[in-house]
Amino acid sequence: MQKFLDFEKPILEIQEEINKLLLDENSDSKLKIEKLEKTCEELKKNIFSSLSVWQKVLLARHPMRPYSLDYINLITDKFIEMHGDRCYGDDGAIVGGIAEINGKSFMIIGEQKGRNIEENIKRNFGMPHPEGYRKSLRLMKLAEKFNMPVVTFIDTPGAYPGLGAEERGQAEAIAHNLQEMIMLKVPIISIVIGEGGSGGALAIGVADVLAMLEYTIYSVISPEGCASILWKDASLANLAASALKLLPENLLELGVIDKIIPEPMGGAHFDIKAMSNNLKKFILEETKKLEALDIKKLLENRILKYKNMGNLFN
Amino acid sequence: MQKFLDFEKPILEIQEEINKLLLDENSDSKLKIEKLEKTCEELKKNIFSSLSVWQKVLLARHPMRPYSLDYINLITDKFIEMHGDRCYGDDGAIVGGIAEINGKSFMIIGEQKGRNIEENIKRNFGMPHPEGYRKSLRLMKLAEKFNMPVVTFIDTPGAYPGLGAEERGQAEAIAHNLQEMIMLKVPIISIVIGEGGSGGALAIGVADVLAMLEYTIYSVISPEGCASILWKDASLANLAASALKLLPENLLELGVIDKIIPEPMGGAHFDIKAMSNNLKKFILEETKKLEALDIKKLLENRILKYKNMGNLFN
Amino acid sequence: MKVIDEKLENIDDNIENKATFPKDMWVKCEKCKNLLYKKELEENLYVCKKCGFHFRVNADFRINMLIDNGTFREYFSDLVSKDPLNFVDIKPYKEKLESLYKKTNKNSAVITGIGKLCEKNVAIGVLDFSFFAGTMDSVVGEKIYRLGELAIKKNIPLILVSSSGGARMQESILSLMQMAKTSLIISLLKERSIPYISVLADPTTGGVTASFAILGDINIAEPDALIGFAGPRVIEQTIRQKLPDGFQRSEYLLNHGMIDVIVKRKDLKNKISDILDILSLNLNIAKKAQKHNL
Amino acid sequence: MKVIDEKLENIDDNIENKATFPKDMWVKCEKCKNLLYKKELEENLYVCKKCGFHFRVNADFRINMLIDNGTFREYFSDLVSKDPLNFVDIKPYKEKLESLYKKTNKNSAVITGIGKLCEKNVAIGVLDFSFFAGTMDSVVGEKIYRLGELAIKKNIPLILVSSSGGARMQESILSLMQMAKTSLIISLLKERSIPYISVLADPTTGGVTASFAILGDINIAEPDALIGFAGPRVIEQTIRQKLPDGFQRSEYLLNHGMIDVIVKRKDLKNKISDILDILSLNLNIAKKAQKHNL
Ligand SMILES: [Zn+2]
Ligand SMILES: [Zn+2]
Repeated sequence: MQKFLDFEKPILEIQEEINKLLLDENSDSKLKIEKLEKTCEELKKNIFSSLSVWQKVLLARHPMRPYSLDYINLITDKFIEMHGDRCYGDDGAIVGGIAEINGKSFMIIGEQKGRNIEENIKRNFGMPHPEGYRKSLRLMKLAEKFNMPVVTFIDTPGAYPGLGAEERGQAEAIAHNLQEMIMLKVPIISIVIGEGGSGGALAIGVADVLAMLEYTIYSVISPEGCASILWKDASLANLAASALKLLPENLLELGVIDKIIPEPMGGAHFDIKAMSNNLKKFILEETKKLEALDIKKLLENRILKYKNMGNLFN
Repeated sequence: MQKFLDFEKPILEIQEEINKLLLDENSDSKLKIEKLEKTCEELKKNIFSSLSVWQKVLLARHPMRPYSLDYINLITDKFIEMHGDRCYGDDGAIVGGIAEINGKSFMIIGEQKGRNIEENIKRNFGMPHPEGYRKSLRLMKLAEKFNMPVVTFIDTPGAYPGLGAEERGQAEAIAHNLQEMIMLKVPIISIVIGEGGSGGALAIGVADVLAMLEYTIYSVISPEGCASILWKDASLANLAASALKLLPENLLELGVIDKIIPEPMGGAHFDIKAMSNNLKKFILEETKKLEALDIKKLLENRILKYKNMGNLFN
Repeated sequence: MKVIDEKLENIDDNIENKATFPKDMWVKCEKCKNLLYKKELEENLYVCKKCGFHFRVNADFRINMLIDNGTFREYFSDLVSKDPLNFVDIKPYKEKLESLYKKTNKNSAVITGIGKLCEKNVAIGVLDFSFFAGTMDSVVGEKIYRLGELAIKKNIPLILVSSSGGARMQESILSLMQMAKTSLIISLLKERSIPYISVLADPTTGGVTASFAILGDINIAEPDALIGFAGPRVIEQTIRQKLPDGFQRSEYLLNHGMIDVIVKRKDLKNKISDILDILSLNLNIAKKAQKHNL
Repeated sequence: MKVIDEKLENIDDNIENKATFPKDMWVKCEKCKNLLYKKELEENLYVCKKCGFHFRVNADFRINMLIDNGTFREYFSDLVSKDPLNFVDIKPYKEKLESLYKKTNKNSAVITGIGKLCEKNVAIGVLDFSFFAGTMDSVVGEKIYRLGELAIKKNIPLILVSSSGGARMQESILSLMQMAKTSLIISLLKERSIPYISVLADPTTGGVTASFAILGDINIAEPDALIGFAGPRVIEQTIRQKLPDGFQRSEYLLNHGMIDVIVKRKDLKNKISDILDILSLNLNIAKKAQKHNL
């Protein structure tokens, strides 16, 4: 089932018309199609050049947006998913495994949402439990051993706030990951591909290179959570979204991320292949740069980067 | 409540008589006492010099035998118990903490049995769950960081064979400990103080120096378990006990342990203080020897020791 | 200066403003509801003599309680938040901060410095719940980082006492990044085998628990402290059921493997001292041996 | 030579003697009870075409299945147990061994050697459940240790396929010590970043699971294999209740975080090959770079 946002509907209407015409064998439909396609492109441009912060939040959470496994399947030549934290369980909200891309090996780890009820039960709506973070750490240590760069895809509303998660040390699992990632002796590239939800995102997001796709968000709290704390009204989430400065351009300006990866016109979900190509190119290029450094230098840079995070005092 | 074994009863009867006489102010009770004490000593000597294998098994499991915390309290000048595996839970069947003995620091870890129902629920009859082994490993890594020798007291019927234990990876927890202990960069001294029950004992028993108290056992399976497999009859445990060669002298001969620590006449439970003194002396002496080696040599020796375990082929 | 806060039901909010402590001589215990004579309560380190309830106390009080008289020297007290996001709130973030500076006479939610604990030099940082609910912003992160650097430079143990609502929303992503930054400095200490004791007091939640506070070589909790990642209200809303008794309290965390030891406030200083003594015994021996070999 | 064993209800026992496989042309599937044509079953690697049930197969079959034709070279096959404990059984341990030597034409419960897997050199060891229930004695431990040393010497990956009732009772403490010894060699491989793939087949229990078998860089399980520490019967006796369906089976272990991936027998060789390819890609690059720098 396709689900689209309100502001995307005009685009879809034209595209449906085009699709109808494509089935029509009438001779002048070709011309009509060309015209409509041009209109569509302009419409897209118009709509997407003037998106509000809130519309961008909605795009980041778009139900048709590609998820980690979508990218992994398109980017890798081989991928073998690995399971489990060797301690308690296997968390469906985080996937990970070894991969081959263009003759090089990678450890790819991503937060994973579901597309339907069944999937979302398995994936817990992309909200990891401690065992998810512990699995990801296990895989990173394996990557370290086999000299594989780590690539993480961030896409979570946040770490799951539930009884079992607290019981099994959600805070410990996150903190432990931070502590270990900062010292991991292989390059780490993290990319926000949808929602960057607070500590649950950061727990797999300590990286040498941190990037965000164009229509993604990353903040310390969800706009809804922020609004309900500040104004006791979650429906003011759009206001909170602006206050939180959660867009890629904000984070780039604040020195938190290193790069914004452009999305195809209309967003990643309009052209998953093009998006995957961008992503793959980005990963390969950045890996190459990072691997040119020796490990000592790599770690020095990483330490310096996080040491200077938020150094904006009077 | 005092609980004694059948073959100990003659000794106890004399001791009770002595105790009665001690309350008596009659002038010739002193003489009687002296006589009785002499008889008692001889009786002890007789009984304990001709113990059967099975009687020794019973002594190793003696309900009045000192447990880990008993020794820890008597041996250490300071002891701070530490809890938890930082992952799932805190296992009462394994205790551990940092300690000071004679101006030196140690990490002491021990399997812990209980003396009554309440305690035994807490201690699970000394049968650890995976979180116990994971706690012990966490403490060992801490010991490594702070350059503290590790002392472990082995006293378990075995790792707990239950649903939760399997679920949370009993096998993984044990194997992981073996793998890490073998490479731990501080001296490790392990002492069997009661029952050495299979993998559940070994999981905290990979050591530079492995010792057994005089009346303890260590084997791959309990005599009862062995008997019920071999002869479908657990009551033949005494036969199995002999077959399993589970006494300290057997293990010394096989090159598995390095030393037998003598117990006071009548067993450790007859004189806990004397036993603790032996133990303390042993720990301090062995630590001194091990610390004289540099870490590289220490590990080389340890590796060589386990590499040669059971090298008895045709 | 106010030493204790009211116990507040909702630690997700920024509730420091609501804290209006009765200034009279008697204080009602939040747990057993008994009236306590304030002076006696203070002598008892703000622990109820009737039921053992540990009142929240501010950072100055804790420093006095833990550090030998007259030996504390504060560091980095001049660091002040810049409101890097120009955060819009009901009241602008900057104004909120200004009023806090005046009210608390502090520049941030953490006091950091060096002092002696039972005659041992230590670097100590204490989060102050009375300042913006002890939340971690860029300044808190930076001060903890610098304190850790100081501990490394001077080769002395680090003690951090937490009491915090988590990361500070008003600095959004920058607050979040302080989790990585503070975890980094803890990693650097660990690499150098410098002891780090984390004391978790009521309440410690969110990004503070999920970074430096849970990463102690030894994690100590005060009795009955609320410690967790998500706040109880958020969890209740998520799972739509009431939370079990004792959930996210110190004893619960001990049973679930996250805390080494629960220590009553009156024993805290001596316990830390004992721990530091034991942890440093063999390090010192090793150092001496090393020197000897050189 | 017998390739498959009967599925045995009780893996705690030494049940190899009971395994009497029907020599006729038809085999009854233990799971779906369908009759299978033996030749077809063999072609299908002893996996039931009807229900996917994986029959137990012996070590020779597995080597043939995983190692490129004609490339396997066995090592350490001359090592024989000495019965160091003079173990007393209904039948003396020595006699038991003697009869096994004759019956299986093998000297121990493990075959170890070097061969090519999809043209890559590997060190491979396969436990044989048909020899003393694949139990680990001093010889098994020694052979695995030596195989690991060989992998280190030749810098090639190690693959161990387990199917075992655990440590062998008849060598008591010496069998137990093989857990430490085999874990040691795995540690030495890990230190050197030499890949180690563990394949857990039905059944893998006791001291074998609790040492090298669970320590793979990648743990692979065959479908529906029984994998655990304690045997199901022991657990049932301890907890006095029936075990849940699927308990200690591959899928259960995957869900509980112990297994990386479940692989059907027909895919096993290629999957291992893929894993080894990926794991070694960057190691090789790093090695080349290192050589280049020298
Ligand atoms: Zn009270
Ligand atoms: Zn079948």
